[in-house]
Amino acid sequence: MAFLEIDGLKKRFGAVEILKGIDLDLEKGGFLVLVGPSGCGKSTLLNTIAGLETITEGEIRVDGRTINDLHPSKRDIAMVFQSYALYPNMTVAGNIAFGMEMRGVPAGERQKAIDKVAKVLQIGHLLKRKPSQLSGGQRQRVAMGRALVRDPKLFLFDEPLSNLDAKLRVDMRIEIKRLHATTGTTIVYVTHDQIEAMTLATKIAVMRDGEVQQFGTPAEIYNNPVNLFVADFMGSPAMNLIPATIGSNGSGFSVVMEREARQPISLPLGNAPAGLSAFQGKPIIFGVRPEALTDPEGAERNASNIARADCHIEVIEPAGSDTFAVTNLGGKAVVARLRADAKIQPGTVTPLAFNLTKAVFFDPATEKRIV
Amino acid sequence: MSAVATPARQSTGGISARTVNRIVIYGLLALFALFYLMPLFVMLVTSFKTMDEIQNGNMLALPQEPTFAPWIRAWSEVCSGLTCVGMKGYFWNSIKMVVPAVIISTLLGALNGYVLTKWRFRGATLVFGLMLFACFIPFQSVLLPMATILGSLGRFGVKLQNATGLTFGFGNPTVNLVFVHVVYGIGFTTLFFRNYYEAFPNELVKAAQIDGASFFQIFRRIMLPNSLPIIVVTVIYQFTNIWNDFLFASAYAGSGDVMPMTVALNNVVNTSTGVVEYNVNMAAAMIAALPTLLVYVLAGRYFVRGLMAGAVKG
Amino acid sequence: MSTVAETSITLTPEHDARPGATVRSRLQDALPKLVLAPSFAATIVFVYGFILWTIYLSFTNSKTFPSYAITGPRAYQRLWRWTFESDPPSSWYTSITNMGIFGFLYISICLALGLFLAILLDQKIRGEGVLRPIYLYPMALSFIVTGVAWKWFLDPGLGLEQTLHQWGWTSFHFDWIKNKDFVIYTVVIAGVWQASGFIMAMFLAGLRGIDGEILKAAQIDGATTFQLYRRIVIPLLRPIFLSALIVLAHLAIKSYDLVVALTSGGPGGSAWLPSNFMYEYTFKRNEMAVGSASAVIMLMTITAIIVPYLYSELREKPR
Amino acid sequence: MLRKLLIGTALASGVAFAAHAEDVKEVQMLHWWTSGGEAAALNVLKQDLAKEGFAWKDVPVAGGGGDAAMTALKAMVAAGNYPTASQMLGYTVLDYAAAGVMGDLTETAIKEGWDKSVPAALQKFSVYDGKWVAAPVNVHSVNWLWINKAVMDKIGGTEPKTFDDFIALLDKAKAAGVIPLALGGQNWQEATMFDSVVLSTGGPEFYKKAFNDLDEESLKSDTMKKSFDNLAKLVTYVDPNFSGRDWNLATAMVIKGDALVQVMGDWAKGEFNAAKKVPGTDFLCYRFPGTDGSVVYNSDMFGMFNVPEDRKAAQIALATATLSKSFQSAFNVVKGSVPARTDVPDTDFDACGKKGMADLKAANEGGTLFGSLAQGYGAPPAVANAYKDVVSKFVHGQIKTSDEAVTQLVSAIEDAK
Repeated sequence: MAFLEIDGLKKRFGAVEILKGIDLDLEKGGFLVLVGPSGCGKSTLLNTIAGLETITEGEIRVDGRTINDLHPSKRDIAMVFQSYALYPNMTVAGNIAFGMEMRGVPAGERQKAIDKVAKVLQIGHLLKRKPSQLSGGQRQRVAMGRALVRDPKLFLFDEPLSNLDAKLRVDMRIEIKRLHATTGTTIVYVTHDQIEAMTLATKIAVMRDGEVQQFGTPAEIYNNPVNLFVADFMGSPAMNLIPATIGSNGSGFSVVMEREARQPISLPLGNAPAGLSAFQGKPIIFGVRPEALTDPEGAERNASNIARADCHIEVIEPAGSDTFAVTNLGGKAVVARLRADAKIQPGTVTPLAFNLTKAVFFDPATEKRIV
Repeated sequence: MSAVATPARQSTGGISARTVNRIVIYGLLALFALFYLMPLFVMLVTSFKTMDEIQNGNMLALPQEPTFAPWIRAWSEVCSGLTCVGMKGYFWNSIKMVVPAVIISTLLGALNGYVLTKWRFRGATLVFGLMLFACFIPFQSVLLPMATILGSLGRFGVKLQNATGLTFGFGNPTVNLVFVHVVYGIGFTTLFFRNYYEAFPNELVKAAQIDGASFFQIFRRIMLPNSLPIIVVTVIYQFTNIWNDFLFASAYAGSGDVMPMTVALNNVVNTSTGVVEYNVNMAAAMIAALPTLLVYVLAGRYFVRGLMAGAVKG
Repeated sequence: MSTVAETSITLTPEHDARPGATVRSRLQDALPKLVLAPSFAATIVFVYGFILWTIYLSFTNSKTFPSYAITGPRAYQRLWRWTFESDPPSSWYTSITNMGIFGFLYISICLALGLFLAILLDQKIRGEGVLRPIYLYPMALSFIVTGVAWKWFLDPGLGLEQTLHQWGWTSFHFDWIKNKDFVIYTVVIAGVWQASGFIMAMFLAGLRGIDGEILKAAQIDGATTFQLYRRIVIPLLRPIFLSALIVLAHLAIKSYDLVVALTSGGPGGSAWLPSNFMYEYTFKRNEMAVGSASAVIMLMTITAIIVPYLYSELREKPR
Repeated sequence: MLRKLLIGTALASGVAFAAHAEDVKEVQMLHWWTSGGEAAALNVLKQDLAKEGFAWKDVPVAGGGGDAAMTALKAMVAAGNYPTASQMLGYTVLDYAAAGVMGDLTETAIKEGWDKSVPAALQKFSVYDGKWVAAPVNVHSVNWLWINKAVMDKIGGTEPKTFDDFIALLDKAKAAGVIPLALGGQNWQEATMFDSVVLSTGGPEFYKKAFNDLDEESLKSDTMKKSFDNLAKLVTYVDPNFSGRDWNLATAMVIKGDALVQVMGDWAKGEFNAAKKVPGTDFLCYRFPGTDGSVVYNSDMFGMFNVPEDRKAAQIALATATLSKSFQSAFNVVKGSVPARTDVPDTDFDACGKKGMADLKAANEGGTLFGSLAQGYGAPPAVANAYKDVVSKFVHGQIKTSDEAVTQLVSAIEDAK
């Protein structure tokens, strides 16, 4: 039995269905990231777990106990908000202790708890300040401290890093990861940033329009997206999704991509998924991640199925650690990830290596993956 | 802060253009200050003049022989009806009515604003719209029906008194006035607080809920301590309106022992016959207006700040 | 982090769902509505109930006291007839035309002057702290307090005209308060005097709330000061215009004591506003039905102006 | 703080009620006599009652010649908190009596002989349906001229006997450079003056028919038109700043000698008294030219409300004291009016007061005592105010000709009936 179980959860505002039947579960000590574009219902889902919003149908269980109708304060959870939601009229210490105060914890014990948390988060020197006197990162720490001090069964994070600048965001991400590793608490984390999702999660739920599109480990989500949306949403730069058709070359299938003013590229598929046979001669979406589309020298040595094709390079983007090259296939800009020192000039024609082991195919009609 | 750069900053003309500009601005500001001060000035100088000087002199002239006699008369001798104890006797009557009315209406407004923004329910907007529109009712048209209801409450008070020995304030004119001002004040106070709380982060309320704070604990510990600017605006607004009310006060609390300041002042100033002691009248008017003036002058700075903090939005 | 885990504060054991918890939680759910209920009920009874009562009375033959036998719309028929009696003007005709003149001038001048003063005061003025209360204080005073001073000031024999004559400007004439065609403008002057400072404060607050970067951007774009205000600042103040409009509309409609204190109704009743009409007929002339009917018409007019505004304002921000 | 206040007030009222167990020895009195002379006059009554052991709970509401007080009274009655008595005028008493909220003083009235000593014209308002509901305090008369004697001597004027005499006198003053006529341009002052003009122009019969019986033929007659023309003539003698002026300021103009004459009710004498002016030497009081022998009156009354039994004794004491000869004399000497009963000795009154009392007695006996329409004694308030509207609009030029004025007067009165 999982630690957090969500069964058939639905949420309606009047006639509008915000959550359309969510089923998720998370093991004890797991780190679940809810990710998706804004308006997908991820924050609503988090709020229903917190008890800040009621649910219309379904059940939420924590540690085997149904918490559907419990008041937020009785669910044994803690939550960190996007804006941190620090009480402006209280000091840092007051903020951290407020929950305990509400529960009638004696002052002495509260002080002890505050000191402990302050030590862990290194905010001891801030305890007497008001939130308005803190920097963004400090506020973030205080918000986490307020959550930590409760030692809850479940931590909820609502886009906690989105108000920080880029560098601080990375630092805090690591901090959260470390926190998770050392305390072993169970965490549900909402973000629209797929890097956060990939780096932090033990489980990811990709959401869209109130539905879970895919639920699995980061690797599953990344490598085996179930549909076009997940494929497109996860990963940066995003997966190349190229309109193509399936041809056959006697021994097997090939994927054929149109090009402007050039011969179409045809790549032979060694280990095509079984479902592809139904699409012979029909259009499909060919998905290949930028890192599976490289210069031949940088290609993965032990990949079993690598195909080469000459491509016309339109733009080069040196990014330091890598160089991205943009070409045009099937009428779409396609990004290839090359080694940093790849010697390629824009406007030239260069052979690129397609790692077809990592390629995926989608049915344009259903947008589902062809397996 | 907007602080639109003064035109001079972009002009290339240098100091002279800038100086001219500043002179024009200060000149205009001073001119309008004169316009606003004029009635107060007339009242002030008149209150220090003798009657001779008033009848023979210029309205705007400074007093030739300043005298405090009118002020002393207004404070401790002037008559309202047959009672000649000066304005000082009515101060307490007004305070007794204004303070509870302001506190209750402000508190209710804050609670209503809190509910209407942080605990929204189906129809909350309609409820608010109805309460807001209520601000527009002309008070003259509620005078009589309200009197009828207050009368029944008073009779209920007599029954209570027979049963328990106490009226619990039913039928007491001061309590009645407090009630009336609260009823017709909550529209505005709710408007003020609702607009302010609309911009107040919801996440704070959510965090407090998770922290285990109850409905009222959130209000008392989180909302109220962060509402100072709007409390200032509301209190100033309510205080002046209630202090200055004449219609309800004269109709519901006209008798000498409970009469608020404005009714007494009206009796002093609005004499239908007899010699009019303008200097005493002006002094009495100044005395009656002193609390509200003081409130505006002392809290004026916070007033603008409070308006900034949300009262003026939508 | 384990250190925190070790302290594991013992919370009051409220986790279990005790019997009766559902009743309590239901009460919790209803609490916000319960808190709002008294205010809302009071509004319904003491405002809308009384409005219904007034509407009812307007269809009766009520004279000195309310009478509850419906006798038809005679009061409205009379008001309707009076609406078109312009020469000589009926009191009702005077009241509504005055409301038009007063309402328009009072609101537009207050808005213009308030904005103008706010812009001036926002130019990093030394002594702002002194000027602001000077502009603001009239709002603190009722016309029972300032009425006499105003009467004096406007009286040609005692006030401004006489003063200027004494100072040598003998050709100066300012006798509007004595003139049936101009007396309403003196009411406008005093009304503007009272409310414009308050409007100024609202605009000042609005100006202070504008993001300075927008203005910098506009200046870099080469906008002159005038353009800056006309094209950027004033449009940004739109919500304040609307709030100010509500405040002013409500003050204009309730302007009763202003007319009485200043003009006692003006020469031949030429300064009356609808609120004076209503008061006169209800309380003085003992024609309560007509007074009620005029109140109903006032309320209908307010409704026609305010409700669309409220509707748009309250709809704009759904959640 | 708040709680303390609430409990405090609750306790206070509780204590007050506790004292009410037996007869309440207190009168609650609503009035608008807030200025020096009037308040002093009323104080006499307060002291008279105090001697008998009755406390005086004062409810003064000034403003608008009783408007604000009447509004307060309406609210008090709507709430069911009747005052012991309220100052009231003419038809208002009857309105409240018709609404059934007035008390019954008939027993006292008979005992005290009011029905014989109070003029019949006044009883029309103090007696409703055979019951005494109000105690008249005084009789004011509005058809007076108040003249500054020094100015009169300077221009060599004599008492005007006819309207034309009056115009001639005003011309003399104008020639001498004084403001001939002091008028306050408020509708009730203008209408009060017009009452006298109509009486002078049309005579007593006409006045009664037009302004007391509201006879339409009379209202639209040529006589009424001529009255308006005469009013128009008078208005040419006022100074340009007259509009909106309070009546006592107009009186002050006469007192100071800036103006020759004011047409005003005898309450103006209170102003002369207060300025220590003596009738005959400093100022002159004449009847409005052409109205000698008639009295256009109004009267302040104390309407007596239907108070609870335990307050009736105090009410009777108040009414009795009000109509006692000593109070009637003392009060009216100060107020400028004349007693509401015709059997009060005139010894304490000045020359004008003596004349007023004699005139009242004669008019009462001769049937020439008429209610003032402007003062609410000719017709109910709706009509009276419609009348004031028309007169005021005529004076200030909204109504341009006397023809139009007559038409307007007829339709306005018809409308208001």
